[in-house]
Amino acid sequence: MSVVSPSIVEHTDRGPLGRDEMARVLAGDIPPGAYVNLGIGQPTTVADHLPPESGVILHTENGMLGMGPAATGGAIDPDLINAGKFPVTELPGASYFHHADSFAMMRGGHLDLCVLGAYQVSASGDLANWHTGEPDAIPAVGGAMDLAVGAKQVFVMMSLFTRTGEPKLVKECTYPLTALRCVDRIYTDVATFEITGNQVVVRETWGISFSELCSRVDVPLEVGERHVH
Amino acid sequence: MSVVSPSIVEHTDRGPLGRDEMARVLAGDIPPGAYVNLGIGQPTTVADHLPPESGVILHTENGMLGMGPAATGGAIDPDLINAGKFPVTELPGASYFHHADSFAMMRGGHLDLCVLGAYQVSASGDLANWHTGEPDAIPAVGGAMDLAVGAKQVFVMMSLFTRTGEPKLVKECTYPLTALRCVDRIYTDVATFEITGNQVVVRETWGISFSELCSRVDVPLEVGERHVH
Amino acid sequence: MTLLCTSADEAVSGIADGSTVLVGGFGTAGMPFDLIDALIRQGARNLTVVSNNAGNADTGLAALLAAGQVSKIVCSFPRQTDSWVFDELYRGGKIELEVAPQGNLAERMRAAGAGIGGFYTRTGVGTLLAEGKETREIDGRTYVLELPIAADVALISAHTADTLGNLVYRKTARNFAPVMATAAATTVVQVRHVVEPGALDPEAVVTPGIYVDRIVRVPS
Amino acid sequence: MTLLCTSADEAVSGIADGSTVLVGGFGTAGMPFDLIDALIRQGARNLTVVSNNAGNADTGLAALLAAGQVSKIVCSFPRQTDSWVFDELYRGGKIELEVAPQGNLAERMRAAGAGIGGFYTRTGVGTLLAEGKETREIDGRTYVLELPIAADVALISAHTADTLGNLVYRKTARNFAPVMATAAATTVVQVRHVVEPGALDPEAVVTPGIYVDRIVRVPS
Repeated sequence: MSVVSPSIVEHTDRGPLGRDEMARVLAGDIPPGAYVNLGIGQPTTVADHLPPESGVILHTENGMLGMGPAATGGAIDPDLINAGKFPVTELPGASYFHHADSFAMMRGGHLDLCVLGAYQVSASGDLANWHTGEPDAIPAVGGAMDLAVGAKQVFVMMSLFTRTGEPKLVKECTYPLTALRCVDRIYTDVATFEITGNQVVVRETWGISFSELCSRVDVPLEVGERHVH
Repeated sequence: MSVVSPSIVEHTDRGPLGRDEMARVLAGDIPPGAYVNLGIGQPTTVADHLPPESGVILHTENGMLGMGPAATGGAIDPDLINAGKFPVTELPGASYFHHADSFAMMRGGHLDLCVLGAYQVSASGDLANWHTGEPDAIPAVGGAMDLAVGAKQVFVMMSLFTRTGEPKLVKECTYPLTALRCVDRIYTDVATFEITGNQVVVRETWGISFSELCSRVDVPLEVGERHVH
Repeated sequence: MTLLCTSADEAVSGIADGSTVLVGGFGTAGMPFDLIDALIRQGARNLTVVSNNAGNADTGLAALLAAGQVSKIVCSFPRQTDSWVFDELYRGGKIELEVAPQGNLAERMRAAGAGIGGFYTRTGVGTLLAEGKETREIDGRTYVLELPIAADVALISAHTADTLGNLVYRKTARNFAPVMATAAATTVVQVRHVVEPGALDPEAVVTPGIYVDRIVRVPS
Repeated sequence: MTLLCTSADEAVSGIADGSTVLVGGFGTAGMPFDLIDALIRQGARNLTVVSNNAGNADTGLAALLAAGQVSKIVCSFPRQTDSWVFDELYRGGKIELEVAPQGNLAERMRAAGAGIGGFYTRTGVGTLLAEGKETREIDGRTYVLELPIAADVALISAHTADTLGNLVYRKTARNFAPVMATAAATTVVQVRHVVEPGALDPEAVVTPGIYVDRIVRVPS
């Protein structure tokens, strides 16, 4: 016999997650030994929370597997940078390859996971993270579209609300899309979400209750179920 | 002022070329420093007539540039073979690459020249060299179709007549085709031909005169012109 | 995660009947003999094998064919002086044959590994091997559409692996192996040497470990 | 035949107005600064440049843009904190921009080098960057048709060349260079070291000399 119980965890005794805490929460969900690409900007900080014993191997699209931590001081080498163009280091077991091979790896579905920032994610997992759509914006896509369609799982990391309080989890993206139905999970400062089929399931909240969250996001939210034996 | 004179050379004071002589004639037409693929079988023997100072670099489609002469005795290494699966050697400056890279090199138009055998070549340069078309034949194409469309120039090396005296230079191939309009030159035991546009130009003959050649081949043959200053 | 197996039998375990299996090697150079022998012992049947040739003499791929485990072979060059096992099966109607130009074989596997849904090539235009395939003019030239070859399993050999699955090869034994490693759901590699991470030059790794699922060291 | 040049000026000689020029580098890693400076002195105009970025700060590709020699740039990521030269030209309507996903940029150049007339990719499906492009269902998934990017010239940098043009790179400075070398009619390389044939490990050569037309050694 099994009992079905809600699987949500609500942390209402504290405030929202800080950026570093978000990175730690996400890092904790990365399976040991996974091949992972961390997008430029905030996702890069996830690396700081992956202990060496996790065996997670980082890919950088500019041609490397086995990327190590940021390089500092005398270890800085202009020939060894990450996708954000910051100096990094090389771990034992690293390999280098050219850009077509690097993106073949990505587009061919070999990366277990990528972590990307976002302007918006839709309830069906559409991602908008490359272009504000403003008329005078200079568009720049980099590898975002390739990562979004190529990685086996796409985790998004973002604040849930804009500075003016608009939710970034939306029914339909209003920003130009990066890829359709590609996002699997969303890690935000106030909640983590799982997109399964057409459901958006809330897994955990911080500084906000599930019911308050529902009232602030214009997308139907569900609570997952857990079978307890 | 320039005088136009026929550019054909007729060697009627001797018999047809032997196989080794054919290979030497062809080798003499390979430009210094060219990147060349020699097909399996008879074309392989061309290598014996390329002196090191020619700087010709041999490609073998199973993943190598800078292939050296056949390996013998203790130099035989089962990991180092040519496309015909015979042991070969490695020259200084060689490189190894995998099959997709090897065929990208070929198909992308980077080889200056390939030399292939043939069952038939048509007057417009169609090549038939992979399949007899007989109902019980086991078809086997290897890299012939890739080489024929990919190399900048395709030289064919064959006897001009079958054992029963049928010409292999034909109006239209009756054997299944390898590629359309791909052959640039044909080196045979009795004559060398150049296919330019829709003309078949005879450059040199051995043991046969131009006029006798014309009578034995059911394709209009031309004599090239040379401008003498 | 790359698993270091203790035997070739462990390395090929779980290959299901009806699988598509990529088998490395050009002739016998780079052929994963130990993995094939293990696959014969393992006994999976009704396999589709993709390999450049259709077996030489009586060992390796030829032995797998002789064991009756292969219902279809996709290759570029089945007919060889020592392909008697294949020849007899083929003439007896006991094996299906798909002949593909060698470059298409390689590029179609690369496409599968690189997320390419199809590509246009000039190879084969106007020939029997393009019959029934879509053609298209691009910039005044005719091309044929070729589709990816993806597989359940790749059986390949390499010279040295580190324990993360990074591979280097030796001379022309490299041939199809790096491409096959990218095109299969599970890539199984027999190697002569296994070393610790850091022992291979990162600039010279040919197959990054991300493509490798199982490794077994075999005596050379 | 690879020509060993005595100066960067000799190496870039003959580049015509209106040429399509591939420029290696990801940001400044692997950027062929000396060749770009020589191209500025050489003065070819109305160039179409294909490069991952649109120049950083005031040197390298940014200096070429500032010199007014580039009428169009094809890249994946023009907007950077230090792309002020490009930004001003773009906002002033003085340069045309084609943004392509980074993977398409790489794969389209590979296609040009590999004789592929076009390929189907899932990247960009349903986005602005696929607008007006042909799409197609293959095995139940939607793909976009992308066409090759071939060029007149590639300007790249490498770590070491032998005199036959074989190249090895260093760490992530490799990036686009090996692909660009295959896609251009003339490939020009600046290197830190030149060695004799046989000095490079044949297993570790990344760009075989067949793709290299001109080499110039520059002080590192």
